[in-house]
Amino acid sequence: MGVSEHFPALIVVIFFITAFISPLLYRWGRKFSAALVIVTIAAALGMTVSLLVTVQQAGTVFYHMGGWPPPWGIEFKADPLRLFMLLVVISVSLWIFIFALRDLQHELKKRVIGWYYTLYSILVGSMAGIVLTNDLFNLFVLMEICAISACAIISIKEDRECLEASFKYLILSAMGTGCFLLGVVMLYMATGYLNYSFLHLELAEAFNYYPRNIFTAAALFIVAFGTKAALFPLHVWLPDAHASAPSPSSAMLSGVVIKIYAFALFLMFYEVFPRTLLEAIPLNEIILWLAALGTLFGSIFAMLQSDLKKMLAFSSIGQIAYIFMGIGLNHESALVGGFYHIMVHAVTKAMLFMAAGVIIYSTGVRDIKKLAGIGRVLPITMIAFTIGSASMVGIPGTGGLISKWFLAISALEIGRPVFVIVILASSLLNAIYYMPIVINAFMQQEDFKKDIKPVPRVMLACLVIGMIFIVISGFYTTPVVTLLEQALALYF
Amino acid sequence: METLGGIIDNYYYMVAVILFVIGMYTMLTHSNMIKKVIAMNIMDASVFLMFVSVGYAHGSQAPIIREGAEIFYANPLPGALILTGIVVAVSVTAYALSLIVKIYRYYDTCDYDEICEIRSQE
Amino acid sequence: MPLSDLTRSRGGKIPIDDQIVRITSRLVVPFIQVYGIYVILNGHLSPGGSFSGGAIFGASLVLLALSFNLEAGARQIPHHAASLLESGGALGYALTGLVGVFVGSSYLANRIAGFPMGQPGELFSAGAILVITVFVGIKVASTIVTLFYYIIEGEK
Amino acid sequence: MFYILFAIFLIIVTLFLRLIIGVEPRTLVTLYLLGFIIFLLSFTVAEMPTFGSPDNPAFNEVPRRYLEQGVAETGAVNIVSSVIIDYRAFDTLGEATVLFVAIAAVIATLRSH
Repeated sequence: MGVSEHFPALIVVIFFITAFISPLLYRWGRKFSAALVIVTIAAALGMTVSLLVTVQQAGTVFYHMGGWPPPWGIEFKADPLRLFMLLVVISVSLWIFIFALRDLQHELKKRVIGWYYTLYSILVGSMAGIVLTNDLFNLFVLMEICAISACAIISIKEDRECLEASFKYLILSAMGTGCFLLGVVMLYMATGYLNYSFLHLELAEAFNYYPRNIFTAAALFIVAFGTKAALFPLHVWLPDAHASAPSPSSAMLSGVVIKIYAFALFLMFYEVFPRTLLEAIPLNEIILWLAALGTLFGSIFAMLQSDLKKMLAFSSIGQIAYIFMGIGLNHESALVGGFYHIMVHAVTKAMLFMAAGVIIYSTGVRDIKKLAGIGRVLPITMIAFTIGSASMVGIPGTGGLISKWFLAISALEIGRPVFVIVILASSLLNAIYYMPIVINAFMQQEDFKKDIKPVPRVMLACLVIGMIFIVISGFYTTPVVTLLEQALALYF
Repeated sequence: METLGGIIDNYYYMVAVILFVIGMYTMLTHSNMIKKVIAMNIMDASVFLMFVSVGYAHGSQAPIIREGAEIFYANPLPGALILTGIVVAVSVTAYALSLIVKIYRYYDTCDYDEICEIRSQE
Repeated sequence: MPLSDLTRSRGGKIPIDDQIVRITSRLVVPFIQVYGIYVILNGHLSPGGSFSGGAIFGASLVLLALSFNLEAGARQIPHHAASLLESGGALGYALTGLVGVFVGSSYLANRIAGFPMGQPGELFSAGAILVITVFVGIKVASTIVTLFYYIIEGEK
Repeated sequence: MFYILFAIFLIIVTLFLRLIIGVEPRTLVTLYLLGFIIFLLSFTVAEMPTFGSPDNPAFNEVPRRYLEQGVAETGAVNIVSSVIIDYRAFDTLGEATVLFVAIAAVIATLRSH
């Protein structure tokens, strides 16, 4: 086997090592550190793919840090579902990073761009760690790394709104991690373990002795991950943070970071808490109804916005709720829908933020009303925006339809048609605020100002990649769905 | 009565819970940013108190092994984890304070409500 | 009165200019530093360790900077040296872990990776633990000093 | 009966706080919410494993192995050290990374503005 058996640890550690080295390289220029980050992400991508191949052949891989077996040491777990998630995280972050290379030069001061690369690398590394780890306390540490670096890539922009948004985000996510740690204490107290697998076995028995501890822990986990993933009533930090950040940061935060926490909540429910708990109290129902409210209210708030990026940020609240709906429905094909949505929405929302970034780069316009007629000036950008909106709405031929389809089908199978109506209503609401932008952009004959900066080719290429992916994910769904079905079969 | 007895037995945990809620209250009601950061630290400290007290048993000693003596040692794991937790809390505090320093530069105030007022006037 | 007003009114200097403070801190600082190093190196033998020791060592440098003025303090650790220590400490930790990968055991392995264990209870024992403690101690000390200087400089 | 008495008590307290002390309605709502949280958490506390008892679930084979074989397996006499830097070393790597990212965030924020 050689090095390949160390891949689960190396995927996380190489990002940290890159981050530690990169400040030393600034003296010789930023190009080196940018290249280093790209090489690192690409290497991690390669490792993930190779690990996925191994796991599909030989089953789930466990990695013991320092050679200590689980209840004593920290364990990393690589099963197909986590590797799918890792693949999405790493490939989307590679794509966004290439976009960022060009876009950041006009959004940030020259002397902090190097630090942006460092923070970016740590952010990706910590997310990979959150996906792979199998230990609650390790999850806490990685969540804090992720929170600080996510706040820092917002506040790095020279704009006072960014500072406030970042502060709000930091305080709320610190409250979230506080609640999470309190939940961890309660579970540790009742069982004496921190490892997911051991907790799962032990909690089933401890549930008879200390049920209230476990209920409280579950409630605290919902609050903690709900805050971090912007589940509906806990979303207050998201619009400011995602709207004011530099465009690549917005793409990263809205596209990937919030989903990581939704995935962590999924792991808590399906890997940590025993089934008896979910049967005893309807935690799934709570998440489900919050998600249903979230899809509707996120879209309604988005309609009221006049700022393009703010609208996209509110739309994220509606879209993340679909993933929570997948978790809440507690059914295999609903989860397939949820995970498919993680992938599709990661690409779509990142692409929409990139398109917004291109529009701001080229014209400086952020107001939705002033976008009329822009399709004639920036055709590729607006085509990308159109395809992205179509996927958000769920028009056939885009990936957005597939996830909604799976969710709706499973809602019918369980016999809860209310949620089909919710999904349809929210799609309609999405259409109400996305489509006018697209129509105005192409149909209006507004005379646009001539001071338009030419858009760099790299940025356009990134948009084209996103478009191609969204269309492919709408037609050629079999491999991913098969992978997800196989992966989720291990959880049921 | 049984509940009350349980609370009295677990008074360390109860103190931690009360501290946690005090931190939460301060964080939700006060608009001063520095007070919010302090509240965050109080919350973290309460969780650390709870975690550390899980590791204690009556009559136990610090887990530094002395050869040949028959000593009942405390559980080393919570203490070790909390060392990590404290450093994490310190880092978050440092970053939050640096943000406050810069926000103060722009608005000449650390009060969130005043900042909102200033922004709405512009 | 906020710190920024103080620094502004005195031409960017923290207005501690007291003979007693200076001489006392000059006397005390070496002892604090030796104590910090002692705590770091005895992390595997007694209470304390890299974080406490690093914090003590960093605090001594902060004391020095506060009792003299910031410019003199800043000369003690220039920025690029601080960032070198920063990265070096953390990098040392991560690379010590990689030793385990190269010898084929596991990431961050200690005994099974073949680090010399020594006699328990002696200073040079416990293999990778001592190495990592020293690296993290350097990291923590430089972090405290760097945080202090950057937040103070941010005031200007 | 108990519930009616409790409701009357709550109403009296509310009127007292609102009319005589003059607490704002928003603060009042927060206070009740937090009172409710304390109420729930104290029920949880009452049921937790007893503080300080040596047969808590937390004293299982995990700390036992640390205490009994820690010296032989890691060479460190201070078991807390051997836990943070050997058994659970990846947490401490994460911790060093947190420190590093805090520095990077502070530098990036302060330099960019």
